[in-house]
Amino acid sequence: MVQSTSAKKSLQTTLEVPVLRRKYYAQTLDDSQKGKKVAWCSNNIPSEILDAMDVTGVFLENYATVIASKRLGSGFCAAGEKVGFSQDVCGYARMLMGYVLAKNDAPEAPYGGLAKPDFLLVSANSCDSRLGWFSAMSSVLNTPLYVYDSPSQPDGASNSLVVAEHIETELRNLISFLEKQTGNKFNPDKVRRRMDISRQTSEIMYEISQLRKAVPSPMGSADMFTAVWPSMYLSGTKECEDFYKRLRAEMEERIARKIGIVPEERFRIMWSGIPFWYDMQLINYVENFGGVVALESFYRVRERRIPSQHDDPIKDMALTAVRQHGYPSGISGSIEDLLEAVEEYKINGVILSYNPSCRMLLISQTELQKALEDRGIPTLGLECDMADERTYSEGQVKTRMDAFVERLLAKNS
Amino acid sequence: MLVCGIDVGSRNVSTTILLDGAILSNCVITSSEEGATIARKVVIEALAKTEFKFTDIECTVATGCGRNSVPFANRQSTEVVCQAKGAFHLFPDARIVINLGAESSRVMRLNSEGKVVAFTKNDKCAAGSGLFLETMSQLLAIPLESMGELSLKADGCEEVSSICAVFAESEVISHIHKGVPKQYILVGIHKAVTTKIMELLGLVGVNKDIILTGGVAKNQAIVHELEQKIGANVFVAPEPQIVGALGAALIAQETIQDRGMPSVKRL
Amino acid sequence: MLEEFENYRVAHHQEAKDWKSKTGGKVLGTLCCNVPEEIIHAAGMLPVRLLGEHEPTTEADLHLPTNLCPYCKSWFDQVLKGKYDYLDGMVIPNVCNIIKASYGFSKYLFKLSYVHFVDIPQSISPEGVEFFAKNIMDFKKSIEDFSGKPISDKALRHSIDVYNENRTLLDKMYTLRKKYPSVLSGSEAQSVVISSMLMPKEEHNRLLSRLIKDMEKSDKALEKRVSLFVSASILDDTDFFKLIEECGGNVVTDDMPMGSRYFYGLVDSKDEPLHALAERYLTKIACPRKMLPADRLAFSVSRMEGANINGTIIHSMRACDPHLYEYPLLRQEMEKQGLPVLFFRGEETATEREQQKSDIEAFIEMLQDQME
Amino acid sequence: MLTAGIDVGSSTSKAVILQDNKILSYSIIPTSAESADSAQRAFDKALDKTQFISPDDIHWIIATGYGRVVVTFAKETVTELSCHVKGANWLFPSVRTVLDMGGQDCKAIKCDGQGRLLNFTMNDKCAAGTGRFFELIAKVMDLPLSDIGELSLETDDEVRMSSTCAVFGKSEVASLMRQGRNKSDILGGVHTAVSDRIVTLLRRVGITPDLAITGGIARNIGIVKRVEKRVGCRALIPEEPQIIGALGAALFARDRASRN
Repeated sequence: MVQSTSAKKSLQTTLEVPVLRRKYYAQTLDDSQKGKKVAWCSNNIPSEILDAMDVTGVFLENYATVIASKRLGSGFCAAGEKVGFSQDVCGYARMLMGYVLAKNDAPEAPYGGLAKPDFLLVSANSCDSRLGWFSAMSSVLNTPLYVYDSPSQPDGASNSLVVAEHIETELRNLISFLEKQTGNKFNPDKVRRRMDISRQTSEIMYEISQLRKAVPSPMGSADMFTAVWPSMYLSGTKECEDFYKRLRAEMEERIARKIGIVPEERFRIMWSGIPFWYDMQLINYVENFGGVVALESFYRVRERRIPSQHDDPIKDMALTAVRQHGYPSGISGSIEDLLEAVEEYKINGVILSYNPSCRMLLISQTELQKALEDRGIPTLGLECDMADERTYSEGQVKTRMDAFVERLLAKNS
Repeated sequence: MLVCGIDVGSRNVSTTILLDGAILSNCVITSSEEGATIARKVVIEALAKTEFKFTDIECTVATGCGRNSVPFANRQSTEVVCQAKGAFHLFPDARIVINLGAESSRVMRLNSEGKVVAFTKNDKCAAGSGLFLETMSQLLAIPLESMGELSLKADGCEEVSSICAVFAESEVISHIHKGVPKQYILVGIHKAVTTKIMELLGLVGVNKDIILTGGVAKNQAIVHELEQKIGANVFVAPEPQIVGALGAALIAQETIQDRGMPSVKRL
Repeated sequence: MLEEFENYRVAHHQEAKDWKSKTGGKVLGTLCCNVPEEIIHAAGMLPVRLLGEHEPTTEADLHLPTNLCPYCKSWFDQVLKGKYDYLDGMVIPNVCNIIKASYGFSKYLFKLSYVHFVDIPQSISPEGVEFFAKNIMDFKKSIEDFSGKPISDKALRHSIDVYNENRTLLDKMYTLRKKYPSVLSGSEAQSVVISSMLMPKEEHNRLLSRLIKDMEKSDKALEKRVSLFVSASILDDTDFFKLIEECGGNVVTDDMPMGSRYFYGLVDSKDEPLHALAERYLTKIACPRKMLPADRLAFSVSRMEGANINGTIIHSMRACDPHLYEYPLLRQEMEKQGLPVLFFRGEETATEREQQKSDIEAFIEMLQDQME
Repeated sequence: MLTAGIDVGSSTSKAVILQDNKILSYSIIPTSAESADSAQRAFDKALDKTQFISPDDIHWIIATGYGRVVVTFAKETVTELSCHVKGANWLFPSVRTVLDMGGQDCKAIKCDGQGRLLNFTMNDKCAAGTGRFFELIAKVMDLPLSDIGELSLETDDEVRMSSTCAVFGKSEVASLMRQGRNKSDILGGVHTAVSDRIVTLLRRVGITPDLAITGGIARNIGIVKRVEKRVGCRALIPEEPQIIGALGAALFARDRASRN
């Protein structure tokens, strides 16, 4: 019944990801069976710490994209809406609330469903919705919740030392929470080992980011939206590091042999915001016209990770967190960042997703679009939810894409 | 004792006349005329079939969105209370009343005395209302009355997923382009509407003993889909469009019984 | 008596301008009830809460997308149209995604000489209080730099006392009206609370003491109206409460940022001031962005104590994340308490009231029917 | 050289036959559920009007509009956004901004001196402020679509519309009618609400004079006047505003044909 919605990939290495992902979810179910403690987590919960505490982390935002990409989003969203979660709230949250609350009226869950959680961990640093979502979930499931407060502050509004100190405290509290929940003792060496690998991996990620500047594009967003997965959920493992080594090698080879995504690259697009997971082939659509979505606003690694400075890995982790949270820094920072990327990656036009259920990203889009247009960079705004395919009208979206391409080609001709 | 209930809806105006507690006459008129004119007209038409005249009516209660435009009404009552009262009168076991009108859908939960304890209404978007079905009927060139029946005969379904009623049109048009049989699309439309209704039910709490009222209740496919989704029987009021007017008439009767005299103002 | 509050609320732009020309002081715009206003007060400036105006937005639409909190869009629009030109600066707390982002927008788009961001931790804990106290210290420094004068410990303690007095008085007013709803209607009480967010505090305290004396003397007739509890995200004028009153109901107590959340809980005047402020502003304000649902629900229930409530109206602004996540849980809890619930997702337009009216009428009729 | 443009919109299908730089004939017919068929009929009708041209005489055909992909007899497709500016700019060479309102969408488009697409914005995911909206309103008020614009100007006491949804807007109008509100006052409110949305779209894309209004909406004087007033400039209105998309398509066809 469900037709394939995933994007056509160009790189061989990327094709490994679905296998890794499937394996990972099977592993979480297996861990749970064997009595390992399972934590349902939001993004930004450091998996290095989970691993060191022998806790299996299940990342709900990722599972939401899995559901969405199988076009099951609307079924689970409807189950969430039925108890009163408004269509205004985050599509991911509505889906997962639907997953938790659905009885027999929701679709079958992908990968055989999720391992049952022993507790929930949330970091709402850049997105308040996560806190609302996880605390509602904790009430519904009657499961303990730890809120890891890791502030991210806009445009130099913060005293970064104070923030780093606070994050450090919060990380230590997270560890004590996990010690209490699992009965396991924290092992700093284990964290350090994983952080070292994470650091090396992020070096490779940075290089990959740089390689993507090449013309023709050695890897577009159709690949990157998938290829980024190990770095988010297998961070700090050898498996993850090796994956990116292979990816880098493949990209280098493509660059050397001048193999692009399309035979003759005519224009390069950047995707701003979250893609529409239920129709990733939209990313490939411009390829019909000799275009490539060469970059996305999300997964560009802007700088190398700061080197290890302390004997105490938690201190390092806190410092890294402060650095990472610096992006994007308020509207003017976001504009600068975007313009810089357009320049560096030789982008001809930008597609901005107006995701009605993600206010955190939505709020800047109009101003970003305006800033780009003011500088003569063609843009296209598409208003669709990232997960709920009911907001998607294929005919409408394709007409706008066609017109956007016509505009780009008219400009270049 | 002769009393009258009038339901001035966005599309139809209906009336029920009770004689000593029993239904004497009903009438439904579709019109966009001003409430005052049409209300009198509908009562006179209902009385035409009987031996009574307009001035014999002892108390009139008006409900519906145009309830304040009935000059001869002795009092007004909201649709929520009237629908529930009417449905409870027809089905004394009723616990959930689903009222599917032209522009809004409501779900009421009743206690064992027939009093409303919770209700909810559809949001500001038209998907899931009678208007949506009507728009689709025009688009597919299938009469509103036969949509349900045709849909039930279909052996397949084409989803209509758009949330906005107007954009659902373009989705339906593109289904037609692709050569999808119309009855498959009809199934999708009915599924979309019932999904919306289920959301309302979710908020109020699904029970057994569910009564369906309002014009849309005549659509058998909606009834069937709802029964499938709820997993229980759904009872349709015999004349679903007059349930609100019946409730209003019952209130008119209570008003006289309680106070001996019709009171002019509510509250 | 009440007109003085109401007139000030309605003419708040003009009143703020008058205050400026009279005192030569600075006016700072604030958002939400999480800004420790005592710091602003101690520096001799006037904090005023930014309000929506229920008019169609035009300028804001050029900078912001459609599906955003209408309240934020409305004040944003007013600033762009110059209606807030008298502001010398703004203090923006981290209370939701949109208000947080508005800090960047304020610096980028508005011609203000001063914009400060106050970060607020997302978990209520002793560590959170410590962190918040440091943020408040930064805030104090920043205000001192802006005004060019240090804020003395004495001045800050005095401001805390003035604010505590206001909180005590408002709380007293709420207790009185909860017990005897006929002495002060919901919309009147709301007018008093909102004017407190706009008026110089000393002036408000003076008027409010008089009002309470009047209330204590007035005829405590039995209330015949349906008594309601309102839980809301943003209701920045009194129209919604007035609408409820038109339909035969009365709001006797509430949980909302422009209601009881503004004044609930005192600052401990014996404690070190910055720590005391952090303690009160973090732990006492029952905001769903930082307080977990169970505690929020307990707070709501405690607000209803002593009032004879018949039902609850929950009003969340469209696209208001913190409140929309909580709504299903709150609804459940209220129904568990035996209180029927009516829910609205507000748009902040003048015309939506018409649609809301029919629902409120039905709700009140339903409650009356149950009471019979 | 003979070329043709076919514009299959959600409510009407249009065809334009162009001889070099001259419009030979055109047609406008309602789009039926079978839009491939509508395209063919529109084309046939335009051909019939010329009385002497057969389909084989046409060098190049380009289809545009919502149903452009179903026009099997067209050589290629171009979006309606490009076609509208192309057509409008050909009619009025001074045009740099085009407002087009079709059945299901409303667009503000910018072009350069050659009529090339420079930028565009379209309505959000909501049908308020589309042609369909006006059809619904006219129907519920029992008025001809062509009259409502004029009537909307005859008010000094506009109602304020509260609904942002086209379908609900319709029922709001119905209830206003039932309350006995004056038709002009209601229409005034409806037109003001829609004009507000249109002006926001125009301002988002940026208004560079001259402004042309195309599509069925251009015939609605109530909208035209209000938009002109709000943006502070006069709007150019084609004699036959509905065929501008098809005209643009025919012009593109001419360009392509001469290039090949």
